[in-house]
Amino acid sequence: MITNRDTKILEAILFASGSPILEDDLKDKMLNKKDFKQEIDNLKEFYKDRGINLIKTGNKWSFRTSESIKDELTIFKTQKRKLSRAAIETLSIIAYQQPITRSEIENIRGVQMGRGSIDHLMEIGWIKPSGRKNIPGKPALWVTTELFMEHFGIEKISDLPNKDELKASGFLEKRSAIATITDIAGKNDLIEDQDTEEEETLDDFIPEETST
Amino acid sequence: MITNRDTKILEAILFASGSPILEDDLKDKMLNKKDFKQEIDNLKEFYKDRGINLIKTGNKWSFRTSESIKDELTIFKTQKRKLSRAAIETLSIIAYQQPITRSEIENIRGVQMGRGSIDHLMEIGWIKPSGRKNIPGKPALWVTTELFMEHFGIEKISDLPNKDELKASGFLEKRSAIATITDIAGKNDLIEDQDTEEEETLDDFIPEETST
Amino acid sequence: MLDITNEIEDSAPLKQFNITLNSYEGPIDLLLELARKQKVDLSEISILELTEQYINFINEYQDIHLEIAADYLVMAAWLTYLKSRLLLPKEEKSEDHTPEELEEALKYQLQRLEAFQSVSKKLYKRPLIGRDVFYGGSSEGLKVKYNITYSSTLFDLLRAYSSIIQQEEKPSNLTIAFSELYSVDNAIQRLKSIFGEVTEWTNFLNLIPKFNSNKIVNKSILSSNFVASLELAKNGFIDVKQNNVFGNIFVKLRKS
Repeated sequence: MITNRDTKILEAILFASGSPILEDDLKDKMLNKKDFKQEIDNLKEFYKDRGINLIKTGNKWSFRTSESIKDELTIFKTQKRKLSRAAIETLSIIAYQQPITRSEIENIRGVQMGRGSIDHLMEIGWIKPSGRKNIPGKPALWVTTELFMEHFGIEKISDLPNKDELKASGFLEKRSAIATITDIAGKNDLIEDQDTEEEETLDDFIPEETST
Repeated sequence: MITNRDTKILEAILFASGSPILEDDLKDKMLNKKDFKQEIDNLKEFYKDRGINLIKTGNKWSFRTSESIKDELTIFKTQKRKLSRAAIETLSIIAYQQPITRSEIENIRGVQMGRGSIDHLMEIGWIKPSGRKNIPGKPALWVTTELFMEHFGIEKISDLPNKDELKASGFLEKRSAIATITDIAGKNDLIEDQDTEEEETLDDFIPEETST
Repeated sequence: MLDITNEIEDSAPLKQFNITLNSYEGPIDLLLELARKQKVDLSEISILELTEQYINFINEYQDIHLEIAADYLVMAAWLTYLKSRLLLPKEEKSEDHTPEELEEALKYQLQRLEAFQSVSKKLYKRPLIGRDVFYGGSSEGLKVKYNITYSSTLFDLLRAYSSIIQQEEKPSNLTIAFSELYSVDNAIQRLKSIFGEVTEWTNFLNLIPKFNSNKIVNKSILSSNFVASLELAKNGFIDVKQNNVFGNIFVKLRKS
């Protein structure tokens, strides 16, 4: 079957927009605007018995998943969140310098931590305690887990770029580092810029996008 | 036309997810899992010439708008930043030669990596380090990611355009043709006493590992 | 994940002479551009001709811009060497590599870079998510359950760690800004080049470069040239005289 260009345009716009679109806006994008009625009716008919249907609500059109399967089908969507800055810093220090105690981490970061970051990283399953350091107080030593490596897509901890490689890859380049951070900060709010409130980090996360 | 229930389910999930879904997760939702291959192939064929297409990248499936109407969809374009020629060349060298070290990339490009190629590509999520090469210094090896395949609509790395031609011409071998210019520069401080071009210093230019 | 759409920056190829080297990605890239101007298949290219073009290009470029990246000079020197090897009668197997081997190696490097440049363009022309094709869909009408995953990437992790290392080693770099001041070496070279014509006693002030608006730079012009003239006098290259204290200084070429 040869699909008419206007059909394709309507289909794609309705799909890509993700929310209902005004009839006039749809017409606007067509090559032969006078065919709108016929095109949209054809499309509606075409999708009538499929997994997605074309629906008109008010003067807007949209695709939506079919009523006929709604009872059996539950979609699991994932809400993606970024770690707080405190947590990602803590995680990176553990990753590079494991095994390491909490006070050693605090030393490197130059700030005291609440329980938040460590607890939270442990809850996600990216770090775990592994033995105790043989100094007074016998503090717990922290290491990263298999799950951590899985999530970040590395096979071995030694695969992490070392300091020279970070430098050579541009991570330590002052200019680009600043540019990158401000770039991102402007466009996507990736990381909460908060050092405090470790206890509340769970609420700090920014839901990013969702997917199944 | 009566649409099979599994077809509807697949259609609905793929539509509702809005991003690529693992083949296994799709199969999971079906009533007759063994029919997966046939169902998905039918769907792919069904949408082949429409405004939205069903595409496989890596081991994930997704609906996306058809490239044939990209000019009409510029309304959705989310252009955020430019990728430098250095970055795109570096990306394709990594894509075709992976896994590859930074200095091997530099050798092909004949120039030292400026800032902002590797880190930038990594920030977009198109490359990642994977293992280390078993040579002195154990340099990190770089590979492309699933996200790279998703973004470029590539099903398998072996499907990269012109891969066979490159291979046949011997360009995918990692021999260094002439020791990297910068390598040579590093070894002999030529530039400092450049006013006299004595034969002896020029001899130093003879590459150490030229192969033909 | 960042939803980024990218555009290749158009880099201007050879337009006219006053191009900048910044539009090239290194010496091989420049060579490749010069080779393309020969308009023949790369495997047929005359390396000797290419070598000359490259060396000429670099020389002329240097005359205008003075500064030039080391990479380009090293390549120029390498090519000069290659050229001499190609032109000179063959030596008895004293070297590890014959000129033909070197020539072949250079061709290979050029062809390989060209191949990758061309596939990188092809790759980038593919329909790209967010630029040419789009995800979409909506789950309206379906039951949705949410669960949470963390989208922090390896990049985030490395960046976090890098910023920590960077804080630790903050004051390690000192960048010395390029100086506009005139050096004695420059002044000597410059004076040498113009003294051919100075056969009569000439006021020193007429021989130095034009002053500009910056006082400190002007002082450096004056003092560097003064020291240079003393140096040249000491070497017997010129004569210097001053008729009275704080008076004008006159110089001329010493007749040999």
